[in-house]
Amino acid sequence: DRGESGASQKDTLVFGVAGDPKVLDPSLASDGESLRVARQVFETLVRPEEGGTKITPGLAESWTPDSTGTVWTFKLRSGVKFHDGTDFNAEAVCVNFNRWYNATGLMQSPDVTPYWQDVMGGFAKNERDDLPESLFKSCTAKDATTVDLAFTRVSSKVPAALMLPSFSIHSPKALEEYKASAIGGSADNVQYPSYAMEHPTGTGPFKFKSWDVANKTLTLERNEDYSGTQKAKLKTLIFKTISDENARKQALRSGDIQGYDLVGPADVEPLKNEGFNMLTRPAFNILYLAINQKGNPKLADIKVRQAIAYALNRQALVDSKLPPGAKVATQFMPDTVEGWNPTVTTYDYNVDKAKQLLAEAGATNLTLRFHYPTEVTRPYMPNPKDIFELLSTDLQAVGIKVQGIPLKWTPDYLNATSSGSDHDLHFLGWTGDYGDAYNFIGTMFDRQKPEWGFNNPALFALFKQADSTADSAARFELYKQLNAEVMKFLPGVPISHSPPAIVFGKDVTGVKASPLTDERFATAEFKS
Amino acid sequence: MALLDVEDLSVTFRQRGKRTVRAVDGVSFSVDTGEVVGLVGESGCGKSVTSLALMGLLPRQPGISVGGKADFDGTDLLRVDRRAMRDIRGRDVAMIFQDPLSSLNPVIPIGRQVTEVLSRHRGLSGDAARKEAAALLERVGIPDPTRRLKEYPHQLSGGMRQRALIAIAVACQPRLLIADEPTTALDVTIQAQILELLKDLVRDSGTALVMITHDLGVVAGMCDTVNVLYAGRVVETARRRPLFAEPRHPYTVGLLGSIPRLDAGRGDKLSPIPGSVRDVLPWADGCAFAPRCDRQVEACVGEPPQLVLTHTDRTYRCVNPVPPIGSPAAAAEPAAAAEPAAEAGPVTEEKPSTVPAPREEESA
Amino acid sequence: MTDGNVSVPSERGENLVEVRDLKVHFPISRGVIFDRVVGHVKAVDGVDLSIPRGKTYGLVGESGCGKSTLGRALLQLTPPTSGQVNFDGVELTTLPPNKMRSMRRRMQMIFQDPMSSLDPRQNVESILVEGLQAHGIGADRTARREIITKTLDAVGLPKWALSRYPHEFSGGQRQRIGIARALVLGPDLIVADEPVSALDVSIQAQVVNLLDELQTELGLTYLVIAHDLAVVRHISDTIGVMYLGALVEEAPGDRLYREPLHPYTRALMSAVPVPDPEVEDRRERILLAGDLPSPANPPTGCRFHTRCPWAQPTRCAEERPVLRQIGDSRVACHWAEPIASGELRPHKVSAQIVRPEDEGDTPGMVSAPSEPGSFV
Amino acid sequence: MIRFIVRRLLQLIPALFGLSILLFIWLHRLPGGPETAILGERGTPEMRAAIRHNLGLDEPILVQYGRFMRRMIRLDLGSSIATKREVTTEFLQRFPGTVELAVTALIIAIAVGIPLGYLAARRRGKLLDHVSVAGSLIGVCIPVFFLAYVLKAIFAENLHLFPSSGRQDPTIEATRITNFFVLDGLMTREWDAAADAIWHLVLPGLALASIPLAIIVRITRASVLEVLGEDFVRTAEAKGLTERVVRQRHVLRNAMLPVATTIGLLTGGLLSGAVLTETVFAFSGIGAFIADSISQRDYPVLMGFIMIIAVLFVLVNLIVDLSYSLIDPRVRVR
Amino acid sequence: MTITERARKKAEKLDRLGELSAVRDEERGVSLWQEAFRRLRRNPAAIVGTVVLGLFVLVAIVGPIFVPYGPTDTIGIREGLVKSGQGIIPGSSADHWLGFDHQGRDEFSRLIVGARQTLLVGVVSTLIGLAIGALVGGIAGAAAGLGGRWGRWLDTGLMRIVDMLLALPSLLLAVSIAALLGASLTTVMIAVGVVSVPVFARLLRGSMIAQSNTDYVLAATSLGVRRSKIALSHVLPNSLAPVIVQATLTLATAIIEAAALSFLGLGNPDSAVPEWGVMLADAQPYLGIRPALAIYPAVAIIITALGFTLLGEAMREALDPKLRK
Ligand SMILES: Nc1ncnc2c1ncn2[C@@H]1O[C@H](COP(=O)(O)OP(=O)(O)OP(=O)(O)O)[C@@H](O)[C@H]1O
Ligand SMILES: Nc1ncnc2c1ncn2[C@@H]1O[C@H](COP(=O)(O)OP(=O)(O)OP(=O)(O)O)[C@@H](O)[C@H]1O
Ligand SMILES: [Mg+2]
Ligand SMILES: [Mg+2]
Repeated sequence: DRGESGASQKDTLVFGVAGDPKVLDPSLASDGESLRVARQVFETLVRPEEGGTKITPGLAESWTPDSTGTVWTFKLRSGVKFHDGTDFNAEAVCVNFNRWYNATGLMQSPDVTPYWQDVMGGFAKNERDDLPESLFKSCTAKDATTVDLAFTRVSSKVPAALMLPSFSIHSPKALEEYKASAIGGSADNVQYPSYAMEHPTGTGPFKFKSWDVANKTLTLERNEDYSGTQKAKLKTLIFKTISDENARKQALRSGDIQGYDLVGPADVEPLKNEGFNMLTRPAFNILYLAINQKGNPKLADIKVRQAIAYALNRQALVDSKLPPGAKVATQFMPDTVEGWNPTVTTYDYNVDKAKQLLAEAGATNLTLRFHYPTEVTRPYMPNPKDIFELLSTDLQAVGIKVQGIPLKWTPDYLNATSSGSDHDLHFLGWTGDYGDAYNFIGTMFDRQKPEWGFNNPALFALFKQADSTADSAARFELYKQLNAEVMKFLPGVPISHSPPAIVFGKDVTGVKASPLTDERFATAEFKS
Repeated sequence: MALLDVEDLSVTFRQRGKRTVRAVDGVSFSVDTGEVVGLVGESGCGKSVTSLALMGLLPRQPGISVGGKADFDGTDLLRVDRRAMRDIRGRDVAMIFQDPLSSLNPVIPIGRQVTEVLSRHRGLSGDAARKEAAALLERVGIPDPTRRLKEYPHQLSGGMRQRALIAIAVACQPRLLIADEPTTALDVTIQAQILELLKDLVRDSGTALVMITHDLGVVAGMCDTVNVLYAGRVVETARRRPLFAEPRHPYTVGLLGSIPRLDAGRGDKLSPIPGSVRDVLPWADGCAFAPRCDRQVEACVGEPPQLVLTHTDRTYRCVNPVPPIGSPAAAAEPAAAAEPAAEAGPVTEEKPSTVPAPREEESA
Repeated sequence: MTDGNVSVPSERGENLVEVRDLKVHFPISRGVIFDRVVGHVKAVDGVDLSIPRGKTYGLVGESGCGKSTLGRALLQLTPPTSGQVNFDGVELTTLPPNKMRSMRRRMQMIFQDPMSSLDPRQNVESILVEGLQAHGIGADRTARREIITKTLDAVGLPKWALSRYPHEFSGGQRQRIGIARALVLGPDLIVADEPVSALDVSIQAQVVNLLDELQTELGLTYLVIAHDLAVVRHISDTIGVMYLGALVEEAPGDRLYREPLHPYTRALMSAVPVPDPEVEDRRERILLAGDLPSPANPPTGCRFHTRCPWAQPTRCAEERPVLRQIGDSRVACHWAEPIASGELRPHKVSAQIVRPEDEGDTPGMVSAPSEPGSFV
Repeated sequence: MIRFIVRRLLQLIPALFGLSILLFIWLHRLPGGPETAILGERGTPEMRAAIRHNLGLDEPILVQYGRFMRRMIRLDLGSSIATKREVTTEFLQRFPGTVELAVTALIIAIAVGIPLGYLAARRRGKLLDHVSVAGSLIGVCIPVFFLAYVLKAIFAENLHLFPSSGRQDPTIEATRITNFFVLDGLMTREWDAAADAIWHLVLPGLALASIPLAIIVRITRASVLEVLGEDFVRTAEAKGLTERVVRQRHVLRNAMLPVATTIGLLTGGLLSGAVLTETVFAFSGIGAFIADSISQRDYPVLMGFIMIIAVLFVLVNLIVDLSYSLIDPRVRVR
Repeated sequence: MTITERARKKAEKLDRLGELSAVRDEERGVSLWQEAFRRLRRNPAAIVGTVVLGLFVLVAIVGPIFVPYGPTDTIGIREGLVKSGQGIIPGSSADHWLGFDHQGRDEFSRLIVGARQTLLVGVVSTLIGLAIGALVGGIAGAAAGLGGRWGRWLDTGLMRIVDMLLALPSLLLAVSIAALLGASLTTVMIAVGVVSVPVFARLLRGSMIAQSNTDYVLAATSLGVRRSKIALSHVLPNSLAPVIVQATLTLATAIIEAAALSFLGLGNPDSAVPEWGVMLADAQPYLGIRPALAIYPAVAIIITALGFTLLGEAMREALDPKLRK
């Protein structure tokens, strides 16, 4: 019976994931599965607290900005070794940052170094016109355990963004040996170097062992020389790809795997009742209904947007479609992030008011093109089709005609909603990368975007101001103000924060769910 | 005691949704050792079914029932159990079929098809069997027999295939050979070859031969005794010469009158039987041939006609037979025929050629 | 032209049909990428014949010797490879398709298998009307109805047959329908390809009589194709004997029976069984050895020499004999006279193995099973 | 024979050329491009344009096709846009799984279907006949993904008899040579690996076999019934051969020809079935991968995989055609 | 036996003979289609299939009028009964016979209304496949059978294209069609239809070529009938039987295939008109808490497909020329 593995195997955990990782070098990754692996193999200078979003020490024990707020000094942990036996030190940190900063050619492609470009903007030598000036300026190794990172300006992203696994520190020797930056092939024939596919070398509690594409499994093993607080309890950690949600559940039940991520909301309660170890991550996401003011001129009218907001019975949706613990959103970020404003304008379900507002706006005969995605589940929207059905029922109840337009998530939906102007309504969401409000509202509203179709220079200026405020307390106040402004302007309707669940076998303990999906398998163990 | 004595053989097909067909309806005939007996009749009169019934080869299906008796040298072929029948078939009684191409297994070499009988009934195997098979092929006139053993049926011409089939049939020197229209699918020149071969085989081995055919010409050249079948019954039996010289049953007469003869002149009118074989009266209701018969009298309908045995070793099944040539009745015949016909009333008024729609397809 | 060319063709000559050196070769093609022609099946290989008006020409020969192909080529149903077909003064081989189509009214065909030559989904009326419509005969439905009814009468079918379908008739009746279809257009020439060989003996006689009667009544000209010499002999004025795509002998029926000149004709005659024990017992059989050679690869010289009991070491294997006039007959044999006089005696011939041509299925012909199954 | 093979292979070249043109146009006409899939929610129009430019997708389609063809001629299929691995590598890693699955399904279908069809024909009108005909009818009508779920629920979740996902237990250390796990296990004498791989094949194999099995049962039954009525079977019976000989030598072999045709044609369908079966059983194969590649507009993978599949399809049918000539001497391949 | 009795018996038999040879003038002939229909009527499989399909069509036509609840009415959610996100979907009750679906809609009503859409998908997609396939196959068949050298070229060209279609796994073809057209009901119907094109095309072509070589085509030619007319009025009608059988069987497949496309997320996403395949696919996330949501539509699909298959098989038997006299 393969359901119960024998005592000797109790130090091997097979964890079901929804997709294959794309690449093992997190500098090149943006997909969750690649990053999940990276989090076990690599470490970053700073990292989120376990189970939360606050910045805590990682490879750096402390970090301090200078008075301008543009140069940060990191004090590094000593005695840390990479998996290949080489030492971790300030020099290694600079090698890594310079590798990213000095990237050329295909390394500047937005799909190759997505997070670097997201956070830092550009490179030492930008090869594309649309790239902004780099935020990162230089790295100086003062001594073995002290490193200075200089930036071109003050930014809310520093140092929070350095928690991202994409800023993991690699072994300089391995980078060199396996030609980590040599992205080969011709323009339409990109090939990753062997480092990125076979030899990721970090300092984390697990070492990479093998990636068996033919069996869709990726095996990590314990780093016996781990220098951190605690060595991994598991000897072997295996990620096994099972793309179908039901198949993951059945695999867990039949004992093929001892845990999996992306649990369907409907399965949360039943699995919990069966005794599985169900962990719920704090909701660190937002699902919102976007209104495109370019799509239909009527939508530029604030009254119409308010009417839409009043028309939606978000509480019913949260109650019926989202997992336990989900909340109706009052603004475009969760309340766990500093800058959340308890006093923003709210728009509670009110059909009459919605109808009245529509009448006032002269939009009684409104027909809206409502785009919604198919073939996708996201942590913030487990079942988009169901959500669409409920939202459109609500809208129809106040007399807005809805023309539903289903599109495949990739490429159609993302294309349609983020570039064109054919859409009036659509819904989308965001999961925070790190614990700063700008990562939520800034990404959405700090400039003109086709997704929303509005231009509000005053709002954009306020965002700029917040981003470049070095003092965090002052920045948080600005965030609150921004949230209030946004909710008054009502570019879209925030709908919900939904807590994604992750499940483990009945006898697996030690993992703490993280809002940033930064679960640390090093602490996982089988209870006897 | 004859080699084979068939008595009152009947075969009935009952099928759901279809009318019950009595394909063979009380056939009796006998075959002596070394004799060639012909079964002649038009399509559908039950010739093949008779032979298959004797061989025990009718499909084993519910709804097919066989009655009567077929005494072959003391064993009743119709009653013997299946395993014993398998021993008899191919060894004591063998059969040749009409279509040589479809009767040979297309995916097995000729040699194998010959040797498998030899090993089944004569215990030969390996080289001995192959040698014997080659000898058999040689005997039936297939040139270069050792090479042919490896060939497949489709690589042989029609005549050669039929020879191969004959070789298989005579492999165990059966005492009785049943040939069901062995030459119908062949050209005349090939037919002549095959008939000659059959005659030689019968002459040399003393095998009795039941020759099934619809060609009276073939019968005239081969058979010792002839049985004419109509609608599942023997309507006339006689030795060959008397039958052709003096047919008594109107059906036999009609058949002979229908055949264009090579030695007749251009434009000699044929005298065909009107109607078609489908216009039959069930035997239970009288003479099956009555609807097509020009000598029909009232007595034809009602009771099935009895077999009449004349002193000239001839039997026929007719209440109003054609009088023998030169008999006093022959002179008076036209009158005799006309009178009862008039009485028959409605029956003769109908032109049988106007009989519609096939009967077999009607549901019960 | 050979010396067999006796009748001088005239504008409206006594011959309705004149066939000159007709050849039909079917290409055999195979190849690696593109099919190349690697040979020909010489189904008809140089035939001359003429059919006088109102007479019947009978064509006999073994299966596969090209009788049907000749008949079809004559009617231009199979395009001839070369040669001429002259029908009532009109050269058919060069006739444009449109003219040819209207010409078809005057020449009709009767087929061997009465079932397969009738469209099973047409009732008798529409079978018969089709030709009338194609040629615009009959002004309206009633006019056509009248023509059809008359034809039905002529072939001895009842009027109620009109609404029936072919499968509801017996074999003989079906053949009558086929004849009616040919007759309804009022043709001059009828090519009957094995008109009775699929029928029962008793029915066969009915149909033979019918054909005879129709000829007398309507003055039709027949080309009757059959492999049964007795049938052909019964209805034909002139008989042509074919062997491997060519005529080997042609003569008036009686003469052919009395005095067959070609060795093949003799063998054929002697092989036909006669339903008379007296005749059968007296007859001397000339048994031919082996089977008909493949028309794709016919023997050199005289096509018959491989099976001929009179074959001579000289000429036969090298020189192809042409039809020569001997008395009323035309015969293609180098040694016809010495054989007739008994000067040459037959000898024994050993059979040669003959390969049937292309009977196997090719894999391309394996049809897709029409099975359901969505696999999903 | 060799001529036939050469001819068929040569015929493949123009067909592949035509297929590649059609496919190229077809794929590039699909709305959207790979860039959206790569960037996900985070993409901006500029980033997309940059990627399109990098991938050469902003060039005229003829230029793109020319580049593809030049690579094709060197037998280089390029590399996947999504995984950045070479297309051939991807194929060699994923195709063996599909083959193992399809072969398992075929083996199950043949091993069960032919005897069952034969028995049904012999017992025509009896209970066994009705049961197998009804079973095969239902087999065709049941959606595979539903059947798969039911099979897993019973045999994996409740009875714990078989694993419910994957090709092999990842805790087994197995050497990979050909990526055919069973074969690899046997070659390296890692018996437990081979056994485990077979174990993993059972449920997906059964699910995928349901339709071929149903079809084979019915074709075999029909074909045996037809052969039983053939003249040569009667001849064989007339020879007095034993029932076993008649059955094996004369009936079955002749009945196999249509079955072989069907099996050849089933291969295409098995690939389709594999798309779903692989998804439901988390089985690593090309089916699900191609489906993903379509939504990700991974042009090189789609072009490469479909061309390879087309070649294989032709090869399989070539083998089937050749096998006819083994079963049936009348069939001359030329 | 008395004499009178014997006489009476004899009279009866005489009548019978008269009957046998009587001219049944008034009767019309029975065409092959009618013949086949008669055979069909006697086949139990056909009867079962027809009854199943009859019910199905009846439900599809009148069902939506009688359903107790609107198929898109999310009552369960309004009333707070359904919390599918938390694993709560109530089963059958007196008011809701089959309970709610995951969106709080009445499952029974959706099942009934879904019949219409399912029928539509099956019929339309089969018709699409049939129309295109028959057009391609018909042209190719006519060209190959009657068209001479040019015809053979045309035939070869068309068939190469069809072969290519056949070489692509059908589901992938459907997936890529859906990718081109976007997910919608039309897409599903087109995709499923296109997939069956090669089958219809090859079937009709093969059958037409076979028919072109028959004697009655030759007979029509010798009557002087135009080739185009021969193709249309002889060859085509006689080639249709296998195509019709296939169409019936394809109806079954189409319904299942549409369900598979829905499962892959390509199906009709518009739930205003429920369809069984979509319902089955939509039920997947809730298999753990209420498998009935999948079982109802699955069983409905299986039964319907079975009905079509039974009828198709029976028709195959009824139309089989081998069984004709
Ligand atoms: N399996 C069967 N089921 C039902 N009826 C059958 C079956 N086999 C034969 N018959 C019927 O039995 C009758 C006699 O058939 P049989 O084959 O013996 O005729 P035949 O004299 O051999 O004719 P032919 O010259 O055509 O071979 C026919 O009417 C036929 O319809
Ligand atoms: N369309 C064709 N293509 C190739 N070969 C053909 C074609 N039609 C006939 N043949 C060949 O031509 C030869 C003569 O055929 P044909 O049908 O004319 O003979 P036949 O004398 O009518 O024979 P049968 O008596 O069997 O009807 C045969 O070898 C046949 O295989
Ligand atoms: Mg018979
Ligand atoms: Mg012919």
